[in-house]
Amino acid sequence: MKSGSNLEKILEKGLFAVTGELGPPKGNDISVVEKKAEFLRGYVDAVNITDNQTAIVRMSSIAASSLLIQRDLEPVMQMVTRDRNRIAIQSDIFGATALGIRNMLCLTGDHQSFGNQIDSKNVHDLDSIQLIDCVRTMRDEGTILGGEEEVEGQLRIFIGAAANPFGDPFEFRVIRLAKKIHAGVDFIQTQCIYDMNRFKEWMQMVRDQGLHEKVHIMAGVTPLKSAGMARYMNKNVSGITIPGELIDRMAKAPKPAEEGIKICVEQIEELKEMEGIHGVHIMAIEWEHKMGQITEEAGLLPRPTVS
Amino acid sequence: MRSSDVCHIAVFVDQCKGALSHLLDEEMIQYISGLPHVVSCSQDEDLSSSQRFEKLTRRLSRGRADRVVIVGGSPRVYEGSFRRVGVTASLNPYMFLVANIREQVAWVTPDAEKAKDKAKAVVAKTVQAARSLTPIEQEKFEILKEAVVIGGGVVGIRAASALADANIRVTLLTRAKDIGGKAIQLSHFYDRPDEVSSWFAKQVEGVKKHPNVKLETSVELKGFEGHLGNYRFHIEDLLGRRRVVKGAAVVLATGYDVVPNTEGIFGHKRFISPPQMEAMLQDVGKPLVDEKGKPIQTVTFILDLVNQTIKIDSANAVKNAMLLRKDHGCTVYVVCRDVKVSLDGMEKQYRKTREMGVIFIKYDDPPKFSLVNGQINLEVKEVSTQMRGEEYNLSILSDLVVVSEEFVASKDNPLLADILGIPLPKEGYLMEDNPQFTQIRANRRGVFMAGGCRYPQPLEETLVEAEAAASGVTELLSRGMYVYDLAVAEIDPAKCAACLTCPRVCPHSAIVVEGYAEKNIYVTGGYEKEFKWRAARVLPTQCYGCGVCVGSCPTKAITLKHLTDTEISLRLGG
Amino acid sequence: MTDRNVLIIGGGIAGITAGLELAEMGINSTIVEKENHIGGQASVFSCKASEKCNKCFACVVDNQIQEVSRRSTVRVVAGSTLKQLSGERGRFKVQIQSNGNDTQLKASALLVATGVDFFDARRKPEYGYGIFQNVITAQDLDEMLRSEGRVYRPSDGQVPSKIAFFQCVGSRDETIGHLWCSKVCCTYALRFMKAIRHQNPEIQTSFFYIDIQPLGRSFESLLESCRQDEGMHLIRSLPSKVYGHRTSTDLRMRFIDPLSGEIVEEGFDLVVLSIGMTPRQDADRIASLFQIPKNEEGFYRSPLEDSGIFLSGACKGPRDIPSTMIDAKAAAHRIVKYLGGI
Amino acid sequence: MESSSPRIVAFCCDRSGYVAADMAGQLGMALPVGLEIIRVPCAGRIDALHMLQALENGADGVLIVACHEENCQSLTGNLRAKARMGYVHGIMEKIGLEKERLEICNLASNDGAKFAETVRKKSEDLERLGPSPIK
Amino acid sequence: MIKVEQKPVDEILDFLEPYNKILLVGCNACVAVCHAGGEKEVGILAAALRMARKKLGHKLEILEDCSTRQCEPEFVEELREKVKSVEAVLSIACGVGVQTVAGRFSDIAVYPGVNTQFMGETTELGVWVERCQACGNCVLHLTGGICPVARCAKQLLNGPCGGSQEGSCEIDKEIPCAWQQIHDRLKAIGQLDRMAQFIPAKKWGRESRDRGPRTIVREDLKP
Repeated sequence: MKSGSNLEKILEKGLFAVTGELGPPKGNDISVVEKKAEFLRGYVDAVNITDNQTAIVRMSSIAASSLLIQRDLEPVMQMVTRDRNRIAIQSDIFGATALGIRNMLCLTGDHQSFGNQIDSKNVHDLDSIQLIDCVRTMRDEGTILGGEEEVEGQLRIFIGAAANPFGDPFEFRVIRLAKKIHAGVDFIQTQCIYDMNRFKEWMQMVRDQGLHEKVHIMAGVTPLKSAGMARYMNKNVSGITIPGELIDRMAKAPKPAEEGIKICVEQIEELKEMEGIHGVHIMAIEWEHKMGQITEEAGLLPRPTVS
Repeated sequence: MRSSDVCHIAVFVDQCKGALSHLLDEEMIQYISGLPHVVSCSQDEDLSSSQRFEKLTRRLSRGRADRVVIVGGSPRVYEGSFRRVGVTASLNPYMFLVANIREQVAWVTPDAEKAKDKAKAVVAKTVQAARSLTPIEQEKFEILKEAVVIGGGVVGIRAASALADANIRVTLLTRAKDIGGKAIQLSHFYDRPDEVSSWFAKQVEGVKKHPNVKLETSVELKGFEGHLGNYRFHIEDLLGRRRVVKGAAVVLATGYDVVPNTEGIFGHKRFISPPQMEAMLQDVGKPLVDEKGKPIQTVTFILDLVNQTIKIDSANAVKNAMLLRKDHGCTVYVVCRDVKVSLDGMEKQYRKTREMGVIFIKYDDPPKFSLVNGQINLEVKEVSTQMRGEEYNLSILSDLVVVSEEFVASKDNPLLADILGIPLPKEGYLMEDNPQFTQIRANRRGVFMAGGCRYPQPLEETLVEAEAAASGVTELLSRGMYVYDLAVAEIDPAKCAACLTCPRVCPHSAIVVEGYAEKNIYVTGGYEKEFKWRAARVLPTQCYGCGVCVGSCPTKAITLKHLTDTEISLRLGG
Repeated sequence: MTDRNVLIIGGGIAGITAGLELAEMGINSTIVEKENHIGGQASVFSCKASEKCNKCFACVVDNQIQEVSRRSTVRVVAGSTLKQLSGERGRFKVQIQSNGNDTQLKASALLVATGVDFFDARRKPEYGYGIFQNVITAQDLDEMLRSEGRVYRPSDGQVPSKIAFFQCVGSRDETIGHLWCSKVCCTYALRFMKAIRHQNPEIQTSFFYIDIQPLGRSFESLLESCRQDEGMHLIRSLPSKVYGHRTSTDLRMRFIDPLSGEIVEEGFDLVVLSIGMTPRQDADRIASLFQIPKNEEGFYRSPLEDSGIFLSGACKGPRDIPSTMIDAKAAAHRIVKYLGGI
Repeated sequence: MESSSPRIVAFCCDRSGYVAADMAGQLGMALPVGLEIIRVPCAGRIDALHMLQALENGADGVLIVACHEENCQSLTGNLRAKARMGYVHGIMEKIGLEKERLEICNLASNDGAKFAETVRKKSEDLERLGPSPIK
Repeated sequence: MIKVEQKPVDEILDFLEPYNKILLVGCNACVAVCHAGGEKEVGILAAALRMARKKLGHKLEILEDCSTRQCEPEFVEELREKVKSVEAVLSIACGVGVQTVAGRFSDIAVYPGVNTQFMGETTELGVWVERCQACGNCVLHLTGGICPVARCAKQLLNGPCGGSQEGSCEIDKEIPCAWQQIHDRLKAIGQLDRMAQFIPAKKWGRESRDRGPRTIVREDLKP
């Protein structure tokens, strides 16, 4: 066991894993975390804690993660390279693991120009792949970056990263996944999937290279709330493309919200059957209270307990 | 401003046949004579007559004046004469300015008092500005008595023979194996009985035989350098061997491209192109039959699907419709948006064709085509007003439909324009349609163009253009010597930062950046030359003296000799 | 070779251009003009630019006229008429009469550039030219724009609200036996519409035509921009008659609406007749003087080149300014060839 | 020089504006007294610097009279003048000078009437605007 | 080379407020080439400033000059006489020039008239684009001659982030994705395999500006 985290155990046992997502408050109001946490309890194996997502200032993912641990929920701490140089990154990882955080997701992070601190200076001392390499070295070689200093203690962490099959250039997307695997990633959560055809195409390439056997790939999904949201995401959220027919389907539907969930459930059904997919990552942004319904209808419940 | 240290201004006052008498009274003369640097102030009734003008200037040669200010009418009146007599009067022809108090004061200022004050102001400013004047020298060089024509089509051939007939040696460059071009495809003229082929054969013969013409077939133009009067064309043959051809000037006659319309149904064998039609009509005796040997009875010409604003298709359709009717008794329809009759004698042709039973149908919405057992069915809504507006939906079955090829700018124009340094507007034809260049001249001195490379036109109009272009070349060469004033832009290499702004903005491709300090100022483009230091340089022969480069230069390295920044500031009262 | 002197008959744009061209080639020329100033028909044209130049070339004419005045090798004999031609080819003697007294000019070649007349709109009384003040010809409009810089109703000097342009007035017209197209009028009128609408977008314009005749490289974009403009109505139909009261500004006309086929009536407060070009009324006299052949329409056909007599410009048939200039340059070149080249 | 009407410096292209000005004169059209014409071979000769100099030397308004677009002997000389004017407008804004004081107009050589009309209008506008604060 | 942009005139006016006589000095090198600091711009800015101050009724006298290269002490030294006669210096050379002047004349205030932007290429007349950030450790050999440090908004070294869409960067459709360009370029020159290579964390601190002002010493050239 690299980390002994619940998520790792489930994936290693070959069970179909489910993760959710929780965005920390734009302040220090713990109740927000608690509330969202309760919506997720029992429906997921671990919860991603976003790190100042879309460059909007929020409670740090380390703090929020440890709050979750206090409430017996397992966090996946996200970390972006945008805001920290390699000193901060490594010290935060020491701290996080000391607080019992066992999963982390290594990201580059959205550009600050999307957020509410557009005049900030981004760091990008490392990029996400270098970050993976860095964490792996700390965990497996027991040294920090540069390789001189010994790490005091034992780092136990399950290393994740994102993959976006919908970015360009398309043929590079699999190469990039390979680079991440080579750098030492344990599990992958993909960008949320709407264009199922392109995703299948991508998975085919992944399987052709046998990458699906080297890493646990969890497919990302996000239920649409309305045609408007669909259009907005299609236009404004980087790296997301939503096929016209989906948008139409949302537009035509009498109850868009219900339709959105229906679509999401169908997607999960399809993904469960796909070779090389070991789980789903459900990002019900500001819709945490629907997690029960979604996982229920998708036949993902009850969540197994592993030891 | 050294020129102002020694500055003796002679003022000529032109009463303009009395037009200015109310302004130019004694008091005004006094005022003028009193202005700084004014050494003499002579009057005359009418300086627009060059004789009187010369008389006046001749007196100058005795005086100590080194520059002249004329107080009178528009400078355009005097410049001509002064440029001529200036020299004889041992005065540099550019050491003179005009205070235009006729057009700019007398005739436009009703209030007499104000008029006077203004006149004084204008004269004072001009006299002050005169201090900045500097002599401008003349230069001349020999113009080669040979020219180059690029393009072996009918236009190039006509241009070449026109030049040759005027005793100019011509090199005719074509990338084709032989000269001829599109015109070979034509069978008849629309307005003349004689056949094109025989006429054209004569033309080709003529140019091939002509002692003054040198043919260069199967060659590509690879490079272009030099200047008006002595251009060098780097050409390359099929084996990649490079040669240099010289010419004082060049006529571009590279033509246009045609794109056959074979989209969808137009690909069907019963749709043919105008050239194919021409071919069928080449030999008059031969009966018209389709591939199965069945006689062709109904022929339809469909026009204006493309080339809506080009007259060629229309003319050819009318011409061929007539032949089909006359020689083959076919039923002929001409379906078009507008009947284009704006060619000499075309209206008559058009009416004749109609009287012979050719049916013209006009549409606003393009017709629909379909295959009906082997024939082409065309459905169209007739708009011509004789129809009294009842909406007729005609449908016509034809054995043959002649569908026009689209005329487009040659795909090689971008390269050509790049090599020659002439602009290429978006529609892709050479040069912009700018009245200042009267259609046949390029922005670059000594470069002319004619025919399809400019715009596709009917043969006869194109041929006239060829001759006009030839005339442009002949003009230049007839001088033998090219004499010109250095009233141009001049770049101070010491100040030049070689930022490449001026060669980029120069509208006349008259600026090059190269190894400077090269004595022979007529060699351009940094070809085969030892490198000294890089600075931009103006080729005086190419320069129009427009001053665009001066206005763009970030280091103030460029001076416009005939309108310096100093003069402008003085005029601005700085 | 200063003895090479060309006599140019007609000081219009064709004659001027040829004269200047010859001057450039070191050949002296004398322009004989019957009016008191050179420039001819085109000298009264106005600039028809809108947001950009519409390539009417009127400005070029003005520049050419200016240029002549600067040249010593282009002599102008204005206000004079041709009397007779004598001498043999290569050594022509031409009798001309200027303000009463006769003079004789020698010439080694002759260039006939007598141009055209504009059709007299009174010959189409149904359009009411000369009857209604607000029915004018395109040339009237040109002079209006040139001298006043704006368009107005002759009747009251007010800005018109609706202008109608009638095409083919005196062209393509069997009833008066004018079986030719004057080539330029369509473009000419469309340019007017562009210029007027640019200066005064409230003015509505209608363009009544048989076929739209293209002219030159920029025509495509011109026509396109006209079709885009809601204030320009291109109507494939010619009104039969103009009704109205001499005094009232309102002119009514009937025409067939090509879309509906209905006969409709519409009112305008300014009608511009695009009058065509016709052979000069003295065309025959000149022709017989120089033995110049004519074509069916009555325009000149080029004599054999070795006759020493050359033609240029619209006397050969209607032409616009640029093609006239091109033609003149070409003619100049033929003359040079005839005179033994350079 | 002291004059009641606003001082207008008009840079006139020798191929259009200047000829048009002559023509206005020949047509005997009244022009504002404050008009000063500077003849330039092409509008493209006029530098941002000259525009500012004119204003600095107390012109109430500056007018660039260029050829119509697509009718410039220097192909884009008129457009360059226009672009430079835009650049100067930016500066004028920063130093609190009304943009209206610097304008370009496109004329043909035979636009005498239009030339007169244009400068008259310009003069009226400037009177409304009042004298230049830089004087 | 170095590309700069004129500071807003009003900002310049602000810091020149206390002075009645200044020296405005340009540079005939990079800044002239990008039309922001050459002799022409000196004249334009001077005129603008004079007018603005005249308008405020608080005249400003301006001496104008333009160095051959303002980053060379010898050339800057040529300004000494003029500097003596003014209260402040306004330099429209790049940041380097401003500092050279300031360093040379310790007892007078020197102000920048331009914002120094970047090292870039003239893609067309009047358009300049950043190409190099002088990171001190060139990776162009790995990236097909296109620099991800200067041209990627996140300075990524291991390929495009998920935001790369149809060749554009996630932050702006107008900005091309540097990594898409690198990808296409490597493909074109048959080195696409480089995209799979892992580029380890860059030594910013040891080789880039983070070490403070970098110095290059060529012993063989020293006096």
